[in-house]
Amino acid sequence: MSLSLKTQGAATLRLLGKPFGGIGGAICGAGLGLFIFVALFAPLLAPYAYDAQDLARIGLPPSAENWFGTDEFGRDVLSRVIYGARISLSVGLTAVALSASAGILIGALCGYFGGRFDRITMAAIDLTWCFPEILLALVLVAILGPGLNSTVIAIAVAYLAQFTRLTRTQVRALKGETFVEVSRCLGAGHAHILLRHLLPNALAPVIVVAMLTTGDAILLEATLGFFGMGAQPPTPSWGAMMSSGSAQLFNAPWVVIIPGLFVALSVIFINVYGDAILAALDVKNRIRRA
Amino acid sequence: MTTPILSVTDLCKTFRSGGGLWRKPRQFHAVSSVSFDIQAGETVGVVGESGCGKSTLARVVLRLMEPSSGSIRFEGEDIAALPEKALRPLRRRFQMVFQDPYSSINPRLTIREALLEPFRVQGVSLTTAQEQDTVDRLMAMVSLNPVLAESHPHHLSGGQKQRVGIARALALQPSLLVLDEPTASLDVSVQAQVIQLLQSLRGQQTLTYLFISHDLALVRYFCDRIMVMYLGRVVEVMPKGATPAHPYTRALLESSFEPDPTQRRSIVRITGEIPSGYDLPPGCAFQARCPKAQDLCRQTRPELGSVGTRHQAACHFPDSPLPDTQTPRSGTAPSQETPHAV
Amino acid sequence: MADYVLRRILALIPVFFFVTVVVFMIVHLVPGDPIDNLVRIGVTPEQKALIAARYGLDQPLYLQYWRWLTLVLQGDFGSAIVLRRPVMDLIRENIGYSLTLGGLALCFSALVGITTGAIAAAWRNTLVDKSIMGVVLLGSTVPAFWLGLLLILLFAVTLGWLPVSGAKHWTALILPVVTVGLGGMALVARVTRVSMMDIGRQDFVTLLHAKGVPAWAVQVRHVLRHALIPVVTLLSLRIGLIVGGSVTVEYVFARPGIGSLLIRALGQRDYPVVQGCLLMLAMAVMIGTLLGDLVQAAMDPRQREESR
Amino acid sequence: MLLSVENLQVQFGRLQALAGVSFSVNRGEVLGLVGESGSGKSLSAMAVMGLLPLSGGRVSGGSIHFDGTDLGSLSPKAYRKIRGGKVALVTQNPMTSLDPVVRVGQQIDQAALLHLPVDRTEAKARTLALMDRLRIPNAEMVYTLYPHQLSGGLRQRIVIAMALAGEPDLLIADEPTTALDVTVQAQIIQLLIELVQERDLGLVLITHDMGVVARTCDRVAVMYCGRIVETGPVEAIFASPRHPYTRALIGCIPRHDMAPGDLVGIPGVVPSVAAMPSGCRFHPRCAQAVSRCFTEVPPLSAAGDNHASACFLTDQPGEAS
Amino acid sequence: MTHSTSRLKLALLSATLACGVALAPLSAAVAASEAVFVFPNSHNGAPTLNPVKTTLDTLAHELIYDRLIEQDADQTYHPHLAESWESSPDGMLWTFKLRQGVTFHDGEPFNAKTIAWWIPKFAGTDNDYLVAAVDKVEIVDDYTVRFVMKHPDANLLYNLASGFMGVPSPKAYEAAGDTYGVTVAVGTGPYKLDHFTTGVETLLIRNEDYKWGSELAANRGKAHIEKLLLREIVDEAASYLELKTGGVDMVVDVPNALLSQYKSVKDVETKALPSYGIFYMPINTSAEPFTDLKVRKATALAVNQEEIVSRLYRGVGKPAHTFLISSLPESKINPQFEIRHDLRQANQLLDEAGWKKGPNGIREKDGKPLTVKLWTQGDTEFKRMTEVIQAQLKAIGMNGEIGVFDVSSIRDQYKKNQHQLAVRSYGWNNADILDWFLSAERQGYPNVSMWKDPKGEELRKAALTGSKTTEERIANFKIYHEYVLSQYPVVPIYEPDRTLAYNKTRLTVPEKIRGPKFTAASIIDTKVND
Repeated sequence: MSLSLKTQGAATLRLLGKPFGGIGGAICGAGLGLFIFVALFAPLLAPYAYDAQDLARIGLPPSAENWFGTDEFGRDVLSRVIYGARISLSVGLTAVALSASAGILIGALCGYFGGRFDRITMAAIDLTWCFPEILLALVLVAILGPGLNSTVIAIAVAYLAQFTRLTRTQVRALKGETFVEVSRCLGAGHAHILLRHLLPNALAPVIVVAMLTTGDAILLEATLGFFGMGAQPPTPSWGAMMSSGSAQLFNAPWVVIIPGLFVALSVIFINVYGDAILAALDVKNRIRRA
Repeated sequence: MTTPILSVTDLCKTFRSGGGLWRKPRQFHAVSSVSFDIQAGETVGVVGESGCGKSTLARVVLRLMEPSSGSIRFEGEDIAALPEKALRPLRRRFQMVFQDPYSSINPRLTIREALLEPFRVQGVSLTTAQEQDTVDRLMAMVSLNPVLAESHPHHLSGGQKQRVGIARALALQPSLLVLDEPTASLDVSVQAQVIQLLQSLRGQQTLTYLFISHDLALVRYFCDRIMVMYLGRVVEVMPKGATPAHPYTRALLESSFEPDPTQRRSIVRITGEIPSGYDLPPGCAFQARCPKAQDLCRQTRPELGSVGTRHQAACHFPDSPLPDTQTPRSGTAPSQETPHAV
Repeated sequence: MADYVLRRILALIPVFFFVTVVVFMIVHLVPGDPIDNLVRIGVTPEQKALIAARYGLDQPLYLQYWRWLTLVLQGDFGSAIVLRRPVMDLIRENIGYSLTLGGLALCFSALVGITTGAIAAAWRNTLVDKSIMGVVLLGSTVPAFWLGLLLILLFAVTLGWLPVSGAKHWTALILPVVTVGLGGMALVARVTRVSMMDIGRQDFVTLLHAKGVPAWAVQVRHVLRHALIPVVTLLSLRIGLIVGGSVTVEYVFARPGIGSLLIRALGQRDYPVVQGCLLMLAMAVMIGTLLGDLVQAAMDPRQREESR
Repeated sequence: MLLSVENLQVQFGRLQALAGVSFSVNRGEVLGLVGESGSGKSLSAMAVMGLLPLSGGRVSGGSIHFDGTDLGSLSPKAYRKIRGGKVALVTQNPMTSLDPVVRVGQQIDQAALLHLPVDRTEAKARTLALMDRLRIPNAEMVYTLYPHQLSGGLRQRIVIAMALAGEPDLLIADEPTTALDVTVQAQIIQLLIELVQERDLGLVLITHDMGVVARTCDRVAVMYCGRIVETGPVEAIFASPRHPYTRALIGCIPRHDMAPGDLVGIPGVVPSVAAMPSGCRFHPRCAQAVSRCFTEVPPLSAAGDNHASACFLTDQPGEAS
Repeated sequence: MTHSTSRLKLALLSATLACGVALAPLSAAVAASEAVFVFPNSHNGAPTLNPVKTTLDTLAHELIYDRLIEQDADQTYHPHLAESWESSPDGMLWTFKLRQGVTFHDGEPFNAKTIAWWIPKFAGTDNDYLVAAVDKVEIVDDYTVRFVMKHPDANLLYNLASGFMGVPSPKAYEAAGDTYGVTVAVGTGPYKLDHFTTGVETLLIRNEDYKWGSELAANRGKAHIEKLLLREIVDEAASYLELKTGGVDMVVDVPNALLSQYKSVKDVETKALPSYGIFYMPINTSAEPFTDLKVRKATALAVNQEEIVSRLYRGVGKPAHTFLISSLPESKINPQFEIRHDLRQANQLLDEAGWKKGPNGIREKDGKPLTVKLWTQGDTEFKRMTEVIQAQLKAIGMNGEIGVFDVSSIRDQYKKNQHQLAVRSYGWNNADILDWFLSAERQGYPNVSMWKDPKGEELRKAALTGSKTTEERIANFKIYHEYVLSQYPVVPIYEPDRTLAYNKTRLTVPEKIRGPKFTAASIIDTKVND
């Protein structure tokens, strides 16, 4: 038995660590599932329409009628939070899906072919790292105009470098694996090697990171929403709800605290569940290497 | 004289490294003007310590790395300058078994998929039934339980994986198999199993082996002819059973311990380690570690010269290749071997 | 080493030019016009055109870029259009706030993150570890502005211990520093923990124990020292965030800073200011990465070798 | 006896990794501990060093006596004093055994400073002398280098110097040459033997290579799956190996006088700790196994002078092939 | 684990405890005769304190500089640095008697020469329109000046009373050059500039020599508050919290949405200020379907101003039925022109215009649904109101799709004529705002309505340049205002009350706030309680 059970998984992945697993992972997986369910069936679950104003019932505290109270237009906060799950989760997921797909494509090509193409492309992509995500996203939304589409694109661009780098690193590391050399030795072309050997193996960590990034994307969307960019009223996103409610923080704190809690919960679920998946992957790695 | 299956002439491989704003990149001569022929059915061993260029040689010969210069004739056809596209169909005729069985199978594929990859890559279409037959045949060939075909590589032991590697390399029935330290990462008990398998395969089908290893004892056991490399050059070529003429080969022999307690605590004379391949001094590359080195060795590099029957050494002062006192008790050199110039 | 530093700096030059182009393009892609923010509403179109000409905004973009670049190369970021002052002055006025907040937040992230990470690693897989990592997880999953608001609600409003906003008194820094630093702290703690556990599994650590080195010395002098190497990278990558990324927190706590200046200028399309701030940020990130690499090279001789 | 291990048992959680291991070594003696990976040789070393807790294991039975002291009864602090002082460890992989960010000279100094009454200058002087002795060329210069700047052979010499710096009586070398080139391996082995003679050390040499054993050891203990299956003087082991496993191990090493087909491996693989076969643990891989081997654990029984084997078939000595 | 490991753990633990800062109760106390005010939000980010060149006059301007004339909340004019004035009947000559004994903060005297130097300074600046009608300034004697006009300007007094007409010290102004207003600002006002950081704060120190307060103030001498820190806080919630927790003493201009919160704080007193602007909805008259007057009118009638005031603002502020603030005489128009909620008529008009109710309540015409862009800018106030308007438009079957832009982007969109409806506001207390927002010369922006109407142009010019006296100007603007409202290029929505909130244990604010805004006259009367 060797004392150093070394796993050769990507260093970045191992850095993320896995303090939780088992039960925590399962609970968070279930929580995440619940959120997705709520998002999918929002119209059935929401007790009221998300945009139904009742100016006579402004800023009411939580009650039997309005479990989470009402906001500054007398709208039901619970209904808005339910619909908000739809917006926030779908913006996060779409943006990350977009970002990851583009990143995987570029990263795989850069990592596989290398050379000048790689250096120039990566230099351009790394430029996005020169600016904090929030500022980058704010500037991009300003360029693209308001709306959910530009939010999605802005978030996608903000995380593009991360996915490209990760895929590239993975592909470069895998390129040195013997099975790739074997494939070349058998006479395989670039497409075969990329699609059959490199991408399937590179993808697993990228997908896990994508999942963890979805949490960040939800946070970023909330922050953009806080600055009034993102979902256009009366469309509820959790960020937008916190933004419009922030002025009410002290006489109707539920308007701010509740959507914030949901953001935090969803990000926690995503992180813990992602970690659990990571841990599972890691174990597999370990078996392979032991 | 038949055409050798592989004929390598003046093969060189140089790596560049470092370099920057002000510095010239340094050149690393991994393989320097290596020439040799392999006849069909022969088993040739290449032996040397890490960094001697033996693995690079294997890869350059199979065009997994581009040669810097020199020619590689495979069955009479020069493949050194062939474009990659034209080379691909030829690849089915020369295959390689790699050192690390642990990473030689894509962890996402089943053993079955891995074994079928050669056919897919080479565009051989198989029916489902043919696929099943092929997998069964290959598994049987390397004595693997066919049940394992549906497992993923992490369920297999190192030895089993190496068997899969061998089966995969032989799937398209190549005529030349390059074995790059196929047993180096296995336990000794498993190493013996794999060597046994390779020997039996050679008996079953006409196979030519180029066997790369750092273990002189193993090479002496397994190969018909042995090439010893030091710092990218071949320093000695000798037939099985011959006594080494080059001091380096002698040092290697002295350092490989046989399970014989009578030699207990005998003195090892070799000192130092293989130097880096950069900035080689003039003269013999081994002179710094050679107990017999003289001024001539420091000034002029010795060329490979004949020191006996089919025995060459690159040394100014070779030991006389006396008839080997340690001839094998049984077994003879393969009969198909013919004398040839290197 | 000096050679390495010089080479790294020279390598930044093309990046710098690349960045100037991108910054300039981005800024001019944003729809809008600074002149509207400069003049009163009732101004006639002719007057506006005159003013635009005065700032060279009527010229083709490449000429404007060239003019700006030549200025920048002379160490001058030009003059703000709306704010009517040299951009350098504006940045100088604000950067102190950013650096104080960011620097303290960085220290907070580093000190608390490393300590908690090390504690969690020492008690790995126990309740201590799990509760620390739980809190850490919370810290990295709440929106900063929301956390800021809640902290204000608790410490400034309910308890009245700390001021709500502003940058007058040092106590006004505590809440913003915690808000900004918590995310970084969480990251640092996780990285420290994982890399300490990773390093702990290495052969040389076994050998250190075998040498008879006391366990605490192995952990602190050797393992922690190694674990800090990725932490340095992590922290150096956050320098950009420190200079400009705490804009949400600046907003919530009504603090001045580069981020706030940038957002304000962006809103007014005050091109020279936006360009100047973005360029400063990019340079801060570049320098941060460079510093990170240098510190790493100082901590890890292997890096020095590779860079040679 | 310098070191005597009696019926040592080691557990990882509920899994028993060592099931009663006994061996001993004297001053000036080299004991070879051989076996395939997974046989428990490294664990025995870690148990002697008291480092099992690092990997989550514990000694669950038996005793370890060093120089008359029961190591199991020592306080952690006292154990630490012995570790690196009187008992030193040389590990397998010189590439990873040194702290990559500390100058190698200081890593050697550290051991002396911890265990000997010396100050920094003295420690350095001792280190330099030791480096000279270990034939490290240019010791003054090498002293200031970092591990990655050294070749594998030099690094292993540094690891040995580190072990020797505390003036140990017992050296435990865990596969000290596995990762090295053959010519370097030969030099390191040579060096270890010289040191044993020069300093009257006891050396436990852990290896899987019967060739190395034959070349260096006075006595051999062959391990398989956490048990000693055969032990005896080196000549006896090679001349008349009693246990089929020992015979198979010897048969795995190619020799100049072998004919093609003579080199045979051991079929099958070493079982995992979690799935140990009953009876003689070697029986699934043993060609000579009889029904008794499936159920009963063969005891280590004398098979000659100082020679013992744990096999029911010990009475029929086999020839090394 | 061994003992040593436990020691490590102990060490780490104690280190953490040491790191955990024990938070001591801390408070940013303010010394007795100091006060901290929060700037009105609209004053934030003013780049300069140079009154001649600034386009944004702030509370700081008003405190550093004095003007010739003061305007009161009822829009009447009162002497300040000018003790009296008279104009010739043809409006071509204006004579001002200046107050004597006034000195600048730098000790320079204030006299006729100052005015003769000052007025020409406006030429070529953004503010030159203020005195564009003045041909030249003649010095009659040391304390008398005469303005010779190019043409009569009925608005001259208003202009002279505006915040941009604070008089700077000629010496300091010339000495500082371009940096005037940034590093130095010297006037004759009750406070001197200590320092000023754009977007952050302005610190003012009392002018100890001040003894020329205007008649709007009870205290004609130096101010009661020695040091005045004016802070700029963007986040409305933060301002509120600062006041609540004692971090600041006064918030000038409380957002109406938060008024009830402010009122609920124990030590906080609120005080209504005169209104100073209008929220309105421009209708893009050049964009379908709003080229149709009926659709415009229907849209206008759909807006329920009363509901917005009573519900959204809980009765704070006034519904706006005209485009001008109610204190302006020009807003007193014939009630038939006022725009008032009338859902029935609105629906009827849309029916007439061919927009029929569709299945989901949204009207359709030629198969196209009545979906329009309803844009606004990012501030909370605008978003809130826009959401309510959206809901109100729904009642007439109009589907408004909200777009929220930042201020600069939305202007760009207006200029590109991309918009249909928008929610905007202005703050101004003069009828010439009609000219700014509806003049055909400024289509796109600021004429967001894209209004270009020949009759409107005629009336506009008559009102703006054809009036010789104040009375005449009022009459002309009334006609123009009525015509504008009859064409529905804009829908007035809301005339917000502006409110002051202060800590009554710290400050005593005069009972009646005079002047159109909360300004110097009120501040020098404000006292810090002991």
